[in-house]
Amino acid sequence: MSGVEYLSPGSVAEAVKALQVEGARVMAGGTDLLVQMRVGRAKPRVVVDLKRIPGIADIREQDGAFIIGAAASGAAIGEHEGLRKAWPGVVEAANLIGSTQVQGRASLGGNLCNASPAADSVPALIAAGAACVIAGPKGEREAPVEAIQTAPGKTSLAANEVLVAFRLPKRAVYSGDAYLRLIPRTEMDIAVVGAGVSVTLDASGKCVDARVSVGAVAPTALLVEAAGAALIGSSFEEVALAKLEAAVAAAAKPISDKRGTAEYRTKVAAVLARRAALIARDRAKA
Amino acid sequence: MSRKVVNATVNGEPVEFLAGGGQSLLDALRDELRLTGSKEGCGTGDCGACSVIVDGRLVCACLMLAPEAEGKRIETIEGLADNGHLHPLQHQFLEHAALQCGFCTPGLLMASKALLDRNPDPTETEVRYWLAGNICRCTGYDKVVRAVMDAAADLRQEKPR
Amino acid sequence: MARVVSISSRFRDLTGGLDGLDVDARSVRELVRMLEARFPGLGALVEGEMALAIDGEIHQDALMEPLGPHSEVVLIPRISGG
Amino acid sequence: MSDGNQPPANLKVVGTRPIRPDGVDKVTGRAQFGADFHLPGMLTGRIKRSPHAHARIVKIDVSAAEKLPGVKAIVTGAEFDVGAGGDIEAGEHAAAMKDVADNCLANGKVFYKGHAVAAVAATSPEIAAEAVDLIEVAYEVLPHVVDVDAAMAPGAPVLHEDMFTKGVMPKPAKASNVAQKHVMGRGDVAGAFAAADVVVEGRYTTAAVHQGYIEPHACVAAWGADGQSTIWCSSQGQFLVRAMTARILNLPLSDIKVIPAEIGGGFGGKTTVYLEPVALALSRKCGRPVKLVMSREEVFLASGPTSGSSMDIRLAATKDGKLTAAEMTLRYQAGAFAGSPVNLGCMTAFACYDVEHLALVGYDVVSNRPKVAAYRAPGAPMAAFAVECAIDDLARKLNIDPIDLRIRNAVKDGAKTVYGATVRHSAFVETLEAVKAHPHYKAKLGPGQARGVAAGFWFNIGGESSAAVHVDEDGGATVVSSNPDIGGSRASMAMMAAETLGLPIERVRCTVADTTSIGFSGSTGGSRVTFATGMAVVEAAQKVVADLKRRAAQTWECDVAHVDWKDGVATCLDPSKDVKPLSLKALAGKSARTGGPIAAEVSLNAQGAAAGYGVHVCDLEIDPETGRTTILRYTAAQDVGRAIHPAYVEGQLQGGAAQGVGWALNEEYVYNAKGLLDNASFLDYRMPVASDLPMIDTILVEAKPNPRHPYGAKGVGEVPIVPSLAAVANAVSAIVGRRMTSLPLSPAKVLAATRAS
Repeated sequence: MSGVEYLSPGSVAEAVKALQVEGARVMAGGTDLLVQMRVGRAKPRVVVDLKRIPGIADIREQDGAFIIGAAASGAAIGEHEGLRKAWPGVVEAANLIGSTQVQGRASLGGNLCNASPAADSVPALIAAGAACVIAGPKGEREAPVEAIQTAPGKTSLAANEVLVAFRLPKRAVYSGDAYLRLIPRTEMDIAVVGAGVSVTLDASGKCVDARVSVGAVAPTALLVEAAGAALIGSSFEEVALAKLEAAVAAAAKPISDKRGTAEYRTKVAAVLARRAALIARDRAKA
Repeated sequence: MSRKVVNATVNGEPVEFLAGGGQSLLDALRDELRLTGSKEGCGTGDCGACSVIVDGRLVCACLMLAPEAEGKRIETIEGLADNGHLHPLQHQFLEHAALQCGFCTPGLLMASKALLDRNPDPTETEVRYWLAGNICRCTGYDKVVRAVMDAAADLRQEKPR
Repeated sequence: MARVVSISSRFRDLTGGLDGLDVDARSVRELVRMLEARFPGLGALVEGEMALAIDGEIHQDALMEPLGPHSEVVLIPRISGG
Repeated sequence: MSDGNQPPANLKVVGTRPIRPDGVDKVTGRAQFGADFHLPGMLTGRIKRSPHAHARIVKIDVSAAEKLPGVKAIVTGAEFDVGAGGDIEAGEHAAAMKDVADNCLANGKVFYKGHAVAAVAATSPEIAAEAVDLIEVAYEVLPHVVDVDAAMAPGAPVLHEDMFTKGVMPKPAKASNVAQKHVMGRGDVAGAFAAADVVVEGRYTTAAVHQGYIEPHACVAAWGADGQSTIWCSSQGQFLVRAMTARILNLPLSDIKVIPAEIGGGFGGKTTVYLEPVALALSRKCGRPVKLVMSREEVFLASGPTSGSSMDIRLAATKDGKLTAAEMTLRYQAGAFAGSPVNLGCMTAFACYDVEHLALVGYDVVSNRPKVAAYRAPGAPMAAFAVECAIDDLARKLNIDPIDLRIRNAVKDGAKTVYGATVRHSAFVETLEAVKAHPHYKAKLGPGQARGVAAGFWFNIGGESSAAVHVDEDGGATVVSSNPDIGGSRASMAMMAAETLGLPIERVRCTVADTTSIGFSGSTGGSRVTFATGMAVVEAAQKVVADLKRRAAQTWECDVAHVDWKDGVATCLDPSKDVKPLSLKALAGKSARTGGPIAAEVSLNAQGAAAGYGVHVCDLEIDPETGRTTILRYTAAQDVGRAIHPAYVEGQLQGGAAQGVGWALNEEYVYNAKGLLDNASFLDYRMPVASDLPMIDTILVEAKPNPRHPYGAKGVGEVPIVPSLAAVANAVSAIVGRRMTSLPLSPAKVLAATRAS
């Protein structure tokens, strides 16, 4: 890693400027970037560390909505009581990324922009309907989370754009979310499959809104609209859950690799989506 | 190669060292500051042998760039004992024979310290999940978990809440 | 007469397919000499690379051991371990 | 001590749990491991490795790398000059030195991804990395084979054109990947099967797994202008490193001094060399110290692992559960070069059981994988997996409790093993009975849970060891051990010396000496150190005691026969003498005037090691919709002779069981279609983490101390990995409802089997 230049801009504008340089890479927590540098998969000339930008790691509540700084660590997210209460699925997904040590550094911004199909927080954020706040030379723009990943390792962000924050919408009453993943061990693995579900119920417990997203079953995390539709109008009866499972299985286009076979991933994606839907429902009722 | 001067606090002492832009904190600790107690088992954040505490947060020193340490407070295994007095965790690791080869031990101790700093009375399950990022291949974790639980009890006695 | 048997296929290679044979040796040293004379290379193999179970006890380095008149000698690979 | 003698009773130190002498160093970060050394002027080494599974090296062009400023030396396999002499004992077998050398740096051909091709030494890690990139290697890529059965099939790509299967008559006309065929057995197997009431059979496979020590291989080598060199390294045997390095570079042993660093785990994987000859060759070329440290990826690609296997097994039994015959074929991967532990697999497979008719065939098979290294009871866990699963099938078929069935067939003292040893001082039956009586075995299982039981065996060995005991002038003592302390052996060495001398353990320290400071010793491996080196320590301490008694007798002017030594104090038994007892401290303080320093060194070749037997019980449950297994409860029992430091013995049982659980559930070498290892990281290799395991209960069975060791010790380190694979698999099979025959029992495999049954 000879000749890597480390920059720690003090503002978003400075960061955007630093990214004009060829071979510059944004770093938030660094838990993916440093691994890639170590094994030679990434060879940046300049590392632009966002963490010294004021507010970039903050979590704040704004009229019921939450703004999560792109570089907020998993540990900080897990410690934020308001966020935990409003978006338990997003928080549990963020907290599943890596070990305690990795939690001390890993961020939602990094997890999304690393663009791994198996990123834990992404299905949960998509299910939650989260939006990204993106800064570039021409100012800020917003985009839904599902619009960011385009392929493994690729995003729709321009080279000189910086993901600054996530915006989680204000929670309706009777709503809840959940994220589940399957790994062979209890910790430390990359998700073989992940599923995030967010639901809103009416006072009678009937589902009025639902978003279902699955990870590690396609080149990017998928928003499975048919799976959400299967729940809407139901009270989570077996028929609706079977429909949800079928929709997820139909949407899944996994590969077989060292972490799991395509067949296994498809089956388990459906199982996890159903389980997550039920947890989300229970949370919505609580 | 562009090396920058970094000023930080390591185990309570101010230090100044030169860091390359792509150099990890672990390499800086080991090669520049000669604090070789933090170990490299993988270099990719998967084993925890390089666990250190930075501004109160447990991190893998291999997953942090050395220049990021500017202005930070870093705790390493070399600072765990207080003026030659073993920390209750160190004491209990020895009492329980919670180490065999001892290579993962510095990381396990720092991770355990970070746990007990924020949770003085963890359950066995909490200890196991907190330490999941610290691989030990020798012990099967049994004695490690017992040592951490007993050290927690020692610390609770020392400092009644 | 000591009975020499082997579980090593190297023995079989050198003896032309035999699994065992009787040797009138009073010591392992004598045994090694006699094996070498009968099957060139076998004595060296036994001395250099094999452990011996003599009447049920394993000797990793048996060269100095005595043999009884009816000793059973089993040639086995040297055992080490992890 | 002869057979039948019981070890001394009323021990004061042996059997207690003192803090290890090196403990504080290891909890404060002060202990120096292989990568922790730093010398002035030291260079960083780095290795260029093959990207291919199998290829001929057409050309290595180092000219661009040489020109890079900061590059001080580049070496290739041409640098090696394997000296004459026989093979060197290492790990599970004699290491063919030519193969070890070719594995350290390829010679003409690369046999696996990660095979070392060249090495550089440079003034910084960055320059070394750049230089490695600048070395250009032209390859002619060859067809590859990684699966053991495929490697044996006709038409498989042949790795070594000069490999003609040994142990086959007549000698094969064609080269193949089968290095050796082992055949062993006894009795009339066909007849016994024909007469059997019940027969069970199966085909089993296990994946290649890595030892998984957390410390990557590391060394520093410094060549002296006079040809005398020093190597600091982490290994299981400083003498082994010296022998192999000397042979590969054709140097006299006395010109190489190997200083053992602390070792961060080995499990057999550090009983060979990968880096030391390369580092020394680099240092020789540029005259500066060179440090070589593997990355974790390199550890997975190019060191270890142990063999993957495929096995066929048949058991015959009477209807009341007496095993009458067994036949088994074992095919073990050797990796790129001959030398899998398949012979040990054959020898251990039925070592727990008294089976009259046996036929075992083992094949040692090369393929395009890293050369295997010893791993904890090399060869035994895979064989035991097949055997113990088959016995479980038999228990089910006959509706006999699995422990009762094993007790019915257990070897007892006097039984003859298939490899010629007679069973002695064994407590296998007692171990089985201890498990049966343990609350775990009696505990009720919850719905959806199952319990697996399995047994295992390891020979344990003795061998060459040296140790010294020095009495300090103030009455303390130092033990000088010849074996790297991989899991607390300084404690057991110091304890045995303290017991023998009659000193409190705090007054005895233990150090591990370099190759110039103590007599030769075999490696730390084979569960031999507490037994063999311990024997040397005790004999040295006994010599010291004899010397102390002689000095006391001299002082009192009495016959030495009238001097009694107890608890570190000499007492005069001669009633005509009115003298006060003399303590070790008093005698030590006057040593200059009674004949000079008090010290003894003993070198021996320890015989009489007693085998060990283990029995494990595992409770688990499976998520029926995902196939994920959760271990709920685990107990490991073992025949340990006598535990010198029970806490470290328990630790061996717990650590071995944990490794076995990993082997059973998740660990494996995964290859892609190009024959390249696809999971060379801790992340994707998936060793057990703390949250994967419950507490691991232990039962130390001390019913039969080994009378051939002064304190009754048996080796304990290897046995506990052997039963664990089948203990897990038997429980998983019980839940799934069909026999699971292929490790690892990954969620996908288990789910597929659950759905099929």
